[in-house]
Amino acid sequence: MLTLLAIVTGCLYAAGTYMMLRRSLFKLILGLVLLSHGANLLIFTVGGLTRGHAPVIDAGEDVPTSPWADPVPQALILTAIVIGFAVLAFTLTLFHRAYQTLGSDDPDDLKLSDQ
Amino acid sequence: MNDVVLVLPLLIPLLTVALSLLAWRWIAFQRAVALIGAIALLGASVLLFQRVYSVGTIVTQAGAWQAPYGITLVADLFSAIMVVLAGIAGLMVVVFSLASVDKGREAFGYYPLVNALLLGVCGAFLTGDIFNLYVWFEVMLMSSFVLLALGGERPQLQGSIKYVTLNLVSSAIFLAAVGILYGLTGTLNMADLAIRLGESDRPVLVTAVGMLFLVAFGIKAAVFPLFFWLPASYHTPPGPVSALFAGLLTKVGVYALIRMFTLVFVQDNAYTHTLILALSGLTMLTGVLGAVAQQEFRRVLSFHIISQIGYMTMGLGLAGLVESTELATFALAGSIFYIIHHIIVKTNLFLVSTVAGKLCGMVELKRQGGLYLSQPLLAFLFLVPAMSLAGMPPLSGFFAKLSLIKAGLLAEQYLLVATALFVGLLTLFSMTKIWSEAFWKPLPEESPASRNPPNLSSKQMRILLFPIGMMALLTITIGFCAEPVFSVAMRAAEELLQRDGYIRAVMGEAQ
Amino acid sequence: MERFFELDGAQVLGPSLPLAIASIFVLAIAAPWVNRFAGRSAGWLLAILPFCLTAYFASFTGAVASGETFQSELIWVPTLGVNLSCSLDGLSLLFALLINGVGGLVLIYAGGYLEGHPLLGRFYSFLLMFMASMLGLVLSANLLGLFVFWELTSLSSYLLIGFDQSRPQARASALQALLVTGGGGLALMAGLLLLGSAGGSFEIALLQSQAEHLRSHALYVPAVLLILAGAFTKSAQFPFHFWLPAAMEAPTPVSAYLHSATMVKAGIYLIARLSPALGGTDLWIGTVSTVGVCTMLLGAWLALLQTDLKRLLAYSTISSLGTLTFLLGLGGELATQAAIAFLLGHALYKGALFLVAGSIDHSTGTRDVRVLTGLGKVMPITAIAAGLASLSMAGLPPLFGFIAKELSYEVTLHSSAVLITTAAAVTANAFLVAVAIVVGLRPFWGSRNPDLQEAHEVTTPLWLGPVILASLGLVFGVFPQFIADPLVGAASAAVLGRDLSSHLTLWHGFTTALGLSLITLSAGIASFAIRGWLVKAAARWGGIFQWGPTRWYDWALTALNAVALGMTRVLQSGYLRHYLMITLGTMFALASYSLLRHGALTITFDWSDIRFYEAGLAALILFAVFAVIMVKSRLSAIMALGVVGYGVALVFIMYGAPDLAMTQFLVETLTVILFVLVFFHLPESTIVSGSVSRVRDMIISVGVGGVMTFFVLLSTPDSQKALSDYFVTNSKSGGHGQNIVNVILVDFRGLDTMGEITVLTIAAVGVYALLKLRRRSELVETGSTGETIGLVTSAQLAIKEEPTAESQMSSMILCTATRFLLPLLLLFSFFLLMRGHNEPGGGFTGGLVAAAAFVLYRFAFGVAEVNRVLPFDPRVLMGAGLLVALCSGVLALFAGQPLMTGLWNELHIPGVGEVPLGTPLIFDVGVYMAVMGVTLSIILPLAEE
Amino acid sequence: MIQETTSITEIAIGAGLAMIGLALFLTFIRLMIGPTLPDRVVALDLMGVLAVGGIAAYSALVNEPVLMDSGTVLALVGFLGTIGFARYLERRGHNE
Amino acid sequence: MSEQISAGLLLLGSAFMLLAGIGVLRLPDLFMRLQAGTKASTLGIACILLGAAVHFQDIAVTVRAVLVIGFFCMTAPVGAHMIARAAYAAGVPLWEGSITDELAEYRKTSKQTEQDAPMVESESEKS
Amino acid sequence: MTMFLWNILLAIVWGMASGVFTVPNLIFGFLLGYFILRYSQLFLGPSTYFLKVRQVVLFVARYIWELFLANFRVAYDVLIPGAVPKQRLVKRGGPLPPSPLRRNGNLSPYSGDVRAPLAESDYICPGVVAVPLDAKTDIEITLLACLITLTPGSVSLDLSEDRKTLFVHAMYIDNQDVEAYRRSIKEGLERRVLELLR
Ligand code: NA
Ligand code: NA
Repeated sequence: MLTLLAIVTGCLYAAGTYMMLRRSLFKLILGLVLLSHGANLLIFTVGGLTRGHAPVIDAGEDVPTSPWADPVPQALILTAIVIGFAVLAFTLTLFHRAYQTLGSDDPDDLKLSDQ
Repeated sequence: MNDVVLVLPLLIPLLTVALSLLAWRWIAFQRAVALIGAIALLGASVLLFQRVYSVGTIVTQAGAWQAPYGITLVADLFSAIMVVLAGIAGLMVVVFSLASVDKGREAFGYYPLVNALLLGVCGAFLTGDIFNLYVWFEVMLMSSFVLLALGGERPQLQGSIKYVTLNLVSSAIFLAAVGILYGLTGTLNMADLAIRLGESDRPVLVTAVGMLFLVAFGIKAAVFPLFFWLPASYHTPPGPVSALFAGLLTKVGVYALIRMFTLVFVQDNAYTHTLILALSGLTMLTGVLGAVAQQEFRRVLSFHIISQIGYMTMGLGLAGLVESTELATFALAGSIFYIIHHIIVKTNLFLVSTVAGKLCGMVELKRQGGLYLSQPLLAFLFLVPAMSLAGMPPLSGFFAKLSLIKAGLLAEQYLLVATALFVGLLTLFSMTKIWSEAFWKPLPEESPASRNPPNLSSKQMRILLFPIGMMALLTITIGFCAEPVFSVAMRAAEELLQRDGYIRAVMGEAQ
Repeated sequence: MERFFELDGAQVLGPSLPLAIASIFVLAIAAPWVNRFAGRSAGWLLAILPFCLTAYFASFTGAVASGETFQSELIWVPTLGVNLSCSLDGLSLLFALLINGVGGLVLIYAGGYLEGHPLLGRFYSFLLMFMASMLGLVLSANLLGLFVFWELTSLSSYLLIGFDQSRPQARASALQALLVTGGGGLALMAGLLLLGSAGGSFEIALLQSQAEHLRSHALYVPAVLLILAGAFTKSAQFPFHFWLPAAMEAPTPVSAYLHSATMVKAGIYLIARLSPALGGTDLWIGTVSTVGVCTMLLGAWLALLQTDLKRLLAYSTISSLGTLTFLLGLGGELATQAAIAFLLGHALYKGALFLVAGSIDHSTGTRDVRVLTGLGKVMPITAIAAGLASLSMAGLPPLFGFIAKELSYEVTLHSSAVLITTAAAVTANAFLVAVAIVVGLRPFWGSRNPDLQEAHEVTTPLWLGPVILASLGLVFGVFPQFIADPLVGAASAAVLGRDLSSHLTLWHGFTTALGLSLITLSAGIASFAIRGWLVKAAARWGGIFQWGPTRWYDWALTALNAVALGMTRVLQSGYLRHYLMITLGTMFALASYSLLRHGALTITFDWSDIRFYEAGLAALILFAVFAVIMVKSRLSAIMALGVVGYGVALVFIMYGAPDLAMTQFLVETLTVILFVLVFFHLPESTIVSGSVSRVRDMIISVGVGGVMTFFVLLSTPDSQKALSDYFVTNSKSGGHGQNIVNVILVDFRGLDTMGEITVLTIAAVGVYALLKLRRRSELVETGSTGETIGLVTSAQLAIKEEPTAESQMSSMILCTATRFLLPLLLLFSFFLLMRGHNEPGGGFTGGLVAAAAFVLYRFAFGVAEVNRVLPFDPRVLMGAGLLVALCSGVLALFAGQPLMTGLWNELHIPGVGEVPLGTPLIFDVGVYMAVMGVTLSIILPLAEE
Repeated sequence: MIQETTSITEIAIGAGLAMIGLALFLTFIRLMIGPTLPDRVVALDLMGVLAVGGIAAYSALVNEPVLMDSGTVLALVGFLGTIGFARYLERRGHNE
Repeated sequence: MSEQISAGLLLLGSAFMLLAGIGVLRLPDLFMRLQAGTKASTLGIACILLGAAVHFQDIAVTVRAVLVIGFFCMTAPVGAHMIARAAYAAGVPLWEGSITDELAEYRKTSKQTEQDAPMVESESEKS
Repeated sequence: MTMFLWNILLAIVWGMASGVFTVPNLIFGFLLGYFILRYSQLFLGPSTYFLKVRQVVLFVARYIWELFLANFRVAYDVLIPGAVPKQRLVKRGGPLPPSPLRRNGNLSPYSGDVRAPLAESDYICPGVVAVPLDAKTDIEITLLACLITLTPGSVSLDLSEDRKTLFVHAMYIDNQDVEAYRRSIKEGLERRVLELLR
């Protein structure tokens, strides 16, 4: 299963990269989202995979039933997901405003600030 | 061990953020809170520095969970220095903002954002946990995104898009690298990572992960060829925002590079640090050439940031390559000294550029002028940081450059030294370009300021010049007191290179 | 690193020498105020200090002449080897006297010359700053200390050359001087550092004591070349000489002081200072003397061709500097003495002549030698001074210039290449005789040019300096013994590093040198006579000089700008895609090279343990990813993206991460809603990139993805899970919670969460501000107000909302259902919050669900209604949430525990039993509030758009 | 705890998961081919519901009831998404 | 016994789910796809959740399953209604085999009456 | 309503008394309580609760039965090859063929009329039908609309502005008899809903 998820992760990164290189701010954001999915899945996968068992302790016990899934990557990804959401919300709004103000969705039209 | 002084630099800005948000519509309150908070932050950072200076590295285990299990906050001398610098830059920028930021921005969270930025920066300096570092980076980045875009003017939006996109790429790489490190070692504590990576049976992979960190932090630090976001954006937001960015943000990247490549990734120095050295040279050169090509006050300064990042990483690269511990310490101390110098000088130059822009009504150097005659104090206050940046003795920049070049020569990296010297000359060139255009040259007829002179009240002017003057004074002071400052840098470098002290302080008896 | 080196037998002076330097710096700072309060007498007042210092230094002559050296120890930055320690020996003393003596006169002169100039105060300031720096330079006992002052002289020179800043030419010349000397300065720095590392110290005395070691050191050659490069630029040696004539843009007192008497001699000083340590080798002698000869000839020839008084003097100064370099390069007792004597003589006559030139300019308004005639009658005092000085320059007895010239001929006659050096010296000196006639005699001869009606004698400050300097030339010429031992001898001794006694006499008898002097004089007069022809001839051949170093400088600047612009255009192209490509490409290249540089890696693909539904899910995600890339319609892409997100969440569920999946579901849905809200307005993008760029992008993408796949496959965890083992065993006992992920979030790694809600809060502020804070011109579509940079809030302009269309469109069925759902969902969100510590849920999910409830309400009833229903401003709620979270973390501090330590208490609830209550739970409430506030802050304004 | 012996429940759930998976793919095809925006919305909505079912079945398969809660949340926000799209449709029209 | 019941319910539910999927893919117009998608899936989810509840035999799980079923019964029709309404309003065409469109008639007349007279006359009142 | 709460209380009491909080036990307790309460009508006085309970139970049972039936009907149509007209399936993703019933433009000559079905299918015979409402309150209308939608083959499309007519999209207008269909809803579902709620 690791192999499969590794490939899915790679595909997410590849697709994210590809989308970011298109000439559209919209696709750029899609690419960013894919990239962040890729990162999340990567952490999840390299943290080790355990089928089915949540790291939740059953009532009346002190440790979860073995084998439990590693809770650390889960906590990290959870943080990353929420941060990713915040970033995405801002980025979307920014691009939206940029489109309204600059009248273009083409990142190639954004050269003014560099020259 | 439980040191309140260690957490104050986090609590103070966080509290100001929360209070400012609570008083969302009460701007006078936000201004007051921001000012008090900035003063308190500086005070706390000085206390922290004093403490670390006297008792050595201090550590607090957040939540009382013993390292490596909880999140460790740790201040060694390097961190403490950085926090003090953040405090200084923060206070100066807040004071400057009081007289220069428009009502609209103030009404939409300018002050809490500045404080959030400081929070992120301080957090990044103080954390001893790699994922927590990611979180503070995000705090810092998010605040910088918003500060950059706040106001939504055309160039701002254009610059923001590039800034945001490239920094998000950096974050994605950072996050992935953290995940891989966790997979490799099962830990997130940086000291623990240092131990475990040393024992790793997969050194190739460790180095490759190190490369991911190099790229992620290299983007934040604006190292060649990852710096594009910086010149695209830094000149677009209001002056104090640029100043804060210019002073602090890239330096957090440099800080992280230094931390990671002195503490964690030290297994394959011959490879990694040679790479860092090569990138340093290229960074210096491309940055300064970029500056030469610019015709706008803040754009020139922006490219110079890049160029000077090259100097900062140069010391790191040298420190990893030389045999002698003494020389390595010296080189790294050069980097640290350079950072100290740079943060103060660069922040100040951006503040000066803002005042110049306000007085001339334009940002292009061609359409500025006459400030030498009309604003002699400002002219002097420009000259101090500008000459310091160019490495003119006896200002801070001279000693910064001297130490690095000396280290480079001792390490026999002649090509790099030649580059550094050449870049120094070009820095002088572009500083004098600004001086000549904005200050010496008479105000051109077509400049808007010659038609309707700016109406800066003298009170406003005093508030604007106060931080500039303070920082110029600091630049001079660092020059004259280079010995104590440099010896602190030496001690910090020593601590960085002798990892055991840090590791022992963090891990306690658990090790 | 290095310790201050104390020379054996040196007299330790205490801090008096540095204090002397510092006093001038202080005066420099005070000068503008002095000028403001003292008015016309400011120059006189300010000159008091230099004169006092002249006297002070003069008091050392006896002791110094007897071979003593005085030292002041002042440690500055020992770690870097930079010290301000000073030492006073013969060479330093000579320079110190010149600097202070000439400096005082120039200050007085400047008071008259720039009388009434609005920036006179600054001028004094810069001049004094230079004076202090120059004094520091010559007194420094430490090479890096010397360098500090060296650079300061460059800076003050820059400010003074550009003093008349309104003229573009002045600014350009100032820059040129700074770049050339600054560039040299950097070379010098490198050279000094190399020298220091070779010698193990930067203390000059210590270096001198190990000259042998240094000369055989591997770093000797680069060190010498770099140091000489610095010296040559500063002292305007060929091919760096061009900045000096251009520097004549400076006010004349500056030219007199910096660009003839003192600063340009800093390079000479350095060569002299270091020759005991570095001199005597073939490299040294060859380089220094060759460059000196070239400069001497070139300067003299070019001087002859000038028509501007100051440029004439500037080129003649270059020639003299060449002579000095040449003499010092040769080395040896005689040459050194000749050099020192020449240096002194030159400082006196050239300083005087420059000041005279300034007086003439001041008096007549012109410096063109072709029109300046017959001023002797109206400016008698100036004429006398000029006459004396120019005769000294021409090398006529009984002036000091004669003695110096005789000495230099003695040197050439004794040198190894007698013929060449003598011929060169005679030629150069002959031209300089002609120049001396042109500048010092011609303007005062003959009948007055009718155009110069306004000419008048100058005021006291303006003639005092020239007269004193010129007279000194006469006095020293007649009584050379006054200065032979105390100054020239002592200085030469310092340069040679050994004692010697000097015998300067005016009359040596009929020697070969005297013959050469006669030849020189007659040749000089002859060349003055045919000067017109010479100039014409030179004009014919003038093309050569177009290819001179000035051109090189211009080319270098142009090339620099072109390269800089070109490189920047290529790198900083403005194309975000290029930036991304380079950035990601760099990551790919570095990572893959690092992975593969030790040979191929073994990667195991394990397909055995895959369940069918896992494969199906993976396939679904991949299809969706493919769809995101391929579909044309934006909405389809957004939906496919949503499927990817849901698919990832299902992966989380499959491997036991319900919290994660929950959050992912919530976030993904909100993301899709955000996308829909935002792209409501946007048209389809029609740009399709070409196939080449698509293939290129694909290669990069596959590279990036491939590297990441390898990383995942390679970094499968060993069984070392210290962290999670600890969390699992301590979650219930230490964290009082059964949902370990949540305990990690609010307790073990609560600080992460604190940072995270801050990120959320900031993002919400950002979204709100981006949407609500608009430029005035954007809102006032007509743009009638014209150009306004000011920003206004939408509240100020009160955009009219249109609630009518909204409420009409809403479905009654939805509204009714929502009335029931809102309380239900809020209840559910509380449920999630409350149980989060023990079962999936928590502050995040709870907050998100609560926000979702209000979003639903907004969809049903519209913005106005939701604002009415919401009991709080979302921004304030975020702030409150942050504050609650913060306070829950800080409470521990008051209990003497580290930040965010959980404080727990068992709460007795009758009938239920013991309920653990702790600060992490309060923290989670803060998270709940913040997340809810944030989500509402983001979505509600976006939905308003 | 996944039992070693295959029980009737496991077989049923396996078959059920297969059916749900198939349904997901069919729905995904509809999501992609449209042709109108509401078609896609319907498909996406259905995919959410299918996922809830899949989660419930899977949690029964691995005997982990806590997994079902994420299904609950999905059910909830899936509805929100659908309503969001519907509102968007009303304003924008079906032409995307 | 309960094992068989839960297996049966899960199978039945999944079958309905599949049915929904096929329906959404095969049916000729949006409104019909919507029907298949909403209803079969609601029934399917109810069966699956009940099956899971029976499987776990846990009060908390059962209560939640029942609540979620209730929630679905409440939201699914509202959602379907909203999509259908919006789609219709947006002009999504009916299948060409449709035999009547009384809403279109109503809209037309109400638009006319809006202009002419305040009287609203609907198709249903005529009949 | 009070009776309902009593009933629940009794179920909980039963659960506590027996100490087993499993679903079957609680249901058993509820039923037990129901019959006890029903018996206690004798001394507590009559209550509408029991009528309502019967109505609800019958309503739900019948509704679920209809739901199943209708779902199977849809299933047949969807699953049996040929039941769904083929020409539509060919045109995936492409532009829609011109339809006389498309509402844009003035192409509605058939509105209000019944036209012959185009399809070969005997089952699918869709159309939009207006149902006049007796239901008045928000809840009544909403519940009715939801139940209509939940029944396969029909979706509540829209409500007229005067809230007197509900427009329903129906998949099976049997024998192409629109009136019969209208009646079946009015006298079937609406009547039962109103009975339940009033
Ligand atoms: Na992310
Ligand atoms: Na977290």
